[in-house]
Amino acid sequence: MSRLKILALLPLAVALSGCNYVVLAPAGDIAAQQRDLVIISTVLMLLIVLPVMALTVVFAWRYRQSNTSARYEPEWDHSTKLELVIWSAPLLIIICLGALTWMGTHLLDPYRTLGRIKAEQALDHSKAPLEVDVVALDWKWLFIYPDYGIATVNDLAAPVDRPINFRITASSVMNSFYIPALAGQIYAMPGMETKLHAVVNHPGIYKGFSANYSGAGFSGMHFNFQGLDDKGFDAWIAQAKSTGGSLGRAEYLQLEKPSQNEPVRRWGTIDSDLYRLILNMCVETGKMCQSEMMAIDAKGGRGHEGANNTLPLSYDKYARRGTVLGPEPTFVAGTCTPDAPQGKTTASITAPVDTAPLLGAGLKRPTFTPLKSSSFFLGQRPKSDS
Amino acid sequence: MNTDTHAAHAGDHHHDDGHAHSTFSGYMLGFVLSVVLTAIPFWLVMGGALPSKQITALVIMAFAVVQIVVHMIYFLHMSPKSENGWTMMALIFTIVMVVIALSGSLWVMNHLNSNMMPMHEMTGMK
Amino acid sequence: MSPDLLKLIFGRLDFESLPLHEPIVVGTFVVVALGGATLLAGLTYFRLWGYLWREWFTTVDHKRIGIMYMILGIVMLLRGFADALMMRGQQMLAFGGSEGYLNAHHYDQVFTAHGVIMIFFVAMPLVTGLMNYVVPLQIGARDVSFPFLNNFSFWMTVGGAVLVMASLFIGEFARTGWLAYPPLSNIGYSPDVGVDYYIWALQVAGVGTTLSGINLICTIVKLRCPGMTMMRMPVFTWTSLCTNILIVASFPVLTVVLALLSLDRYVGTNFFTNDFGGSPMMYVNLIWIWGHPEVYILVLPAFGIFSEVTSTFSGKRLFGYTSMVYATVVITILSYLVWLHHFFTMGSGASVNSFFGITTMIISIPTGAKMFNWLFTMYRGRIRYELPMMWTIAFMLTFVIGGMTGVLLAVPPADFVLHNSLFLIAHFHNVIIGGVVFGAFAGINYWFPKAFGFKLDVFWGKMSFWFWVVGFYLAFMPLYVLGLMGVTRRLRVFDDPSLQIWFIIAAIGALFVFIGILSMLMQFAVSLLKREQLKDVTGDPWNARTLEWATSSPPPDYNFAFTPVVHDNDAWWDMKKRGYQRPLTGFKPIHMPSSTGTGVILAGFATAMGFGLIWYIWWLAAASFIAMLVVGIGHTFNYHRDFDIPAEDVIRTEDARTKLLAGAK
Amino acid sequence: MTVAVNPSTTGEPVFYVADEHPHPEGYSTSLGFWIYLMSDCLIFAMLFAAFGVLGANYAAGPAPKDLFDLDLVAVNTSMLLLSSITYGFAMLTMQQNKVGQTQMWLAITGLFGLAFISIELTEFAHMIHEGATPQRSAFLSAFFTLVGTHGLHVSCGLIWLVTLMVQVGKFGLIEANRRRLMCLSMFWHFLDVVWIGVFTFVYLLGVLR
Repeated sequence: MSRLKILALLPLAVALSGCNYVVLAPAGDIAAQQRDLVIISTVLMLLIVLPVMALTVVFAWRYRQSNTSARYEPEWDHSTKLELVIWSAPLLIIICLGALTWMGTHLLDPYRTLGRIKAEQALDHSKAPLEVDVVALDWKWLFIYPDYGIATVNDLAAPVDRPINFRITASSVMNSFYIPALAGQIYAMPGMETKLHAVVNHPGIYKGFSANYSGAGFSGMHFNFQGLDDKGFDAWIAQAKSTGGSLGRAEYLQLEKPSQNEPVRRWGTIDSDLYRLILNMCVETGKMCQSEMMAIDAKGGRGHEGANNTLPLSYDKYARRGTVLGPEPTFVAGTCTPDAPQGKTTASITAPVDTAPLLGAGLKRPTFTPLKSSSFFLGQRPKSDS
Repeated sequence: MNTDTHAAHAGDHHHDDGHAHSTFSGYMLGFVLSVVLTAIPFWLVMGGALPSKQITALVIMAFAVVQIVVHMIYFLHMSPKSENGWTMMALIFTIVMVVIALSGSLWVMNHLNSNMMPMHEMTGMK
Repeated sequence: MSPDLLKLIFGRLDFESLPLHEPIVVGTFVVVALGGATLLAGLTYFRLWGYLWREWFTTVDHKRIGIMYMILGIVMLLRGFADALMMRGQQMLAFGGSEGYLNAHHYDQVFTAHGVIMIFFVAMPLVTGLMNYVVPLQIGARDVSFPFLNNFSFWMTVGGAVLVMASLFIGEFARTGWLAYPPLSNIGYSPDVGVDYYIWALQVAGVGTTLSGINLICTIVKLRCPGMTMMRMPVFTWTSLCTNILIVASFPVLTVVLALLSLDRYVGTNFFTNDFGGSPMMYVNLIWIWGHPEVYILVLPAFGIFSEVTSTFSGKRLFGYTSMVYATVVITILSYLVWLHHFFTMGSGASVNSFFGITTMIISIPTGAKMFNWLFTMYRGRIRYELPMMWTIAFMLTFVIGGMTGVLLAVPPADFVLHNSLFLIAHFHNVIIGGVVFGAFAGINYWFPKAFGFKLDVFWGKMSFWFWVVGFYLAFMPLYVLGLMGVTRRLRVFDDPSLQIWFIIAAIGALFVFIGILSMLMQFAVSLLKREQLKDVTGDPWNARTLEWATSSPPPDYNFAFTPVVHDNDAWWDMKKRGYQRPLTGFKPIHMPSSTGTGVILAGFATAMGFGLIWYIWWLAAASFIAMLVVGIGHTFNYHRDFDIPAEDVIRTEDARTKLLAGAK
Repeated sequence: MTVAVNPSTTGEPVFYVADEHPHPEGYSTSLGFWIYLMSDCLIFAMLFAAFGVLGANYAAGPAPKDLFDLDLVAVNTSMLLLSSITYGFAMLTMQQNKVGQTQMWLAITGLFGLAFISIELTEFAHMIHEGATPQRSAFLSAFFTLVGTHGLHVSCGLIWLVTLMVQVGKFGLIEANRRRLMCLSMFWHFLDVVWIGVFTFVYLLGVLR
């Protein structure tokens, strides 16, 4: 048994001595504080876990049947003192851990703005934080730098020791935005915005990825996060600026179609309203934005006439389609947006839907598939390439 | 958990379906109470008898709770004694679970929504 | 035939739904088909069908149903473990530009199926099977409260398993992860049959689970023998009671959440799609209200088994019975208060997160108390290292690690860096294997002689034990390490070559476990062959303490010729100590429930209905539904569901036992 | 039960029941059925939770105050309440062993139940006709599912009621049938309790919002 334990602890020992254990040796202050909590909690728990394991082994050995010299008391089944210890020892540890948790959770809440740059460096209020808008697409990450007017795919950079404010959303399914070296993860969900405040303290190139399974291309959904000095960051921005290209609504709708293992892409100019539209799920012209919908709902809906302000969804991203027993899919028509006076452009949104069975939402069948599938569905729609 | 109520009866095979006490007057009393307890909330909402919506909401919820208790006693014949208290215990346990799940869900979802839903930036609309 | 007619008859099922283009699946199918054909042919050749139908499929005997649950669990373990091996293989190979041997389409189904099968069709049947077998015996009852319902519940579980297995060869399984979060599981992103298989398999099995939960609660509450007060119930019965309370309190939630998902998928409602005001987060919230109690549904009976085993093999009363019971009750209630810890990272904010984090930690207090109680049961005992006790020691050492990492994950800031990582995977395998699976194996080794009248072979049992335990550590300790390296779960290919060594170690661990499983099958086979040597005629091979050991092994249909009367927690120990004499005369006819095929038929129709709904074969779904209604109502017109075992039969059985016992002395 | 549990009365401890009466048939039924109702209660609780969370998300569509006709709901509520008291009368006559009268009260209960279902279906049809379909918004999805599930339960109750009327007609008020009538009574009154929640939280509070 004891050999078994050594075997169990061996990888742990190796782990603690290694160097690419990014969770235990992060480059950002938030992640470092989270690491500290991991270690303190572990040590706290080891206070009780180690004695338990040791006692298990000792008792198992000492009171084995062949050891007739050990005391045998078959009727001994109660001891108030022992029971007190049994319940209070874990209780004490949990009280400590609970207090730690309460403080840690509030201090390290991803929504909370940073209080410091690192342990020995206070926040410099004169320096504005870096704003980055993050969109999880199928299956790549779009980063928009609103202050610099650039956007990238699968490439993220930030200057060292400058707070970063992430605003995070997704286009289709749930993902989780995670750069282990920088800070803990937070979900990226369509129509919703999560926030993350973090700072990177050491220059370097770190891995970032989605930590929540999101479909077929999930494995390739990673990017490099670069911690750069101020000069390096300016150069990085300039490089993106010089790439040219513009990311507007039309380009975005092309971009959000599913694709795997995307290389880095950059745009020198962006539609400054794009992130808001993505978040509100109304990049497609004529669709009502979520914020507008919620404002209307907060005022008590739109009454009877509201029941019919939907339009058939001839456009959809790439896969959303009608259910077998329900009506054709629709969307809520926007009342009026600057570039889509009601009723005009909405009728003209027609991007055909591929009705072939979708493998990982929009991907072709794997290579050794000789058969081209036809539709399984009832109510088959005309087939065409999207 | 009360473990001893049953203890005394563990060996007792007395058949108790808990429904021996239904009487005409019991049912009628329950019915009349229910009618009253139903009519008042409807009247409050349809007639707008109370000045504020919040007060009305609280009052009709209170009526609902009272009426549920009335139904439990007069129609479902709940009593602490039926099945040696096991039905009552099951009921209390269920209520605890329902309260946890319902209020927990509302609390959690409320926090999630207020943290994450896009702002009502277009409040001038409609 | 016109396409429309074909569609009417077959729904969306067509030739291309058969995965003929997936060589691995075809290979599997051939093996399964050959094996199945051999089995069927064998059954036919030896004319076993009638016997199986009469004595097993239609039985309402809780003991036989319990055994069938165990068989289901072990068969499905093979399937679920095959998935595990495939995953380990893929993750070991897919490095440095290699795609491995599974494409995303296949791999994503494999890990989803692995999770679903292991939880619903391995762990649940094993746990339910043990409870079904043991609880009525432990409380001195003749059967469960609703014997017909018991049979029906079992076959519904089988129906769910059949649907999952069907998805392997007809169509495909979900590619969403085992909890099928929308929007990914919604019709837009999973338009295929996979998620429908998932939904209907779980719904069909879920009905069975809920009903068996109600059944066992009633059994424990109403059918305890005289003298057995609540505080004299064996701990396993206590944990079973709490487990079944949790089942009844949580499975309806799963039913609802899956029903809402299927409404979204079938009729286009908007519960979990944001376009029309729905919220996918609501799904996550609801499914974890079920999901967390589910963990305790699995582990509480295991705790019960360890309690029985520790006190039996230490030759000692269980230390701190009362605190053990209260710990169980506290866990039952607390397990309903912690569900949010599965989605701290969804962003509900610090106050919500810290509340749920702290409630989660509080659960570790009663769990810790239990651990100490087992420890002090061993203290000043005389521990016999038979197989069940070995599993128990392995559990105690393994489970504390899992518990510790669990509490760590309950600290929200720590969870932010470890959530969804391989650390999490390692953690829950650590508690599920180290707790539930080891518990089930301890239980199987412990109660096998009760069920079959002979012990299990020790050599192969030890082989199985060591390969399982060593394999477990080899397979999952690397995952802890990888988690600390920031490697996330469900990845199919990897870039960083330095990680590969850890995956290779994990794969070797999985192979060890595989040998452990094979050894266990070998153990069953060898024990069957050596059953004469391993025979136990006393009915009490372990010198045990609770009532199930008071009757013969295997117990007669009626369990006890006379209902026992209990005076002590360890009833059978007390009886032995005070010179209990087995009654030899005065036998009377015994009233028992009679077998019925209705449960099999109803569950068959339910499965057919599920299949029809999955493939949009509406006539099949409707016909099966109506058939179910008709058979169900028809069944209520049968008022004669019991019979009396004649006194002569009882006398014959008991006399046979008297002779055996005399021979043993 | 002729067993002394306490060993002191006879001196020797008694370890088994020598003269045993089996549990009467259906000994656990009412408890079992009650526990089933509790699990059903959780189903409704979750549907209420879904309604509570999603009930104000109209997706810029109609809101409760546009759709609900409280007069109709009041009538509907009275149908269910009346069916409750008539079922109570059925139980009272059953206790007096009057087969004919029991059947009559059961039939009246069934008619009230049928009226309830019909009114509810009319309401649904009306709403769908107006464009307020379950697909229109999360609020409507939650509404139709919650109220529909209740309606489905009432429909099941009706099928069961008819079955029981046939069985009572055929076999009389035997012990098994009494037990079944009692279970249905619990089911029926339980649905009434759920309806209290529905009309309060969905209809009244909805209109109030």
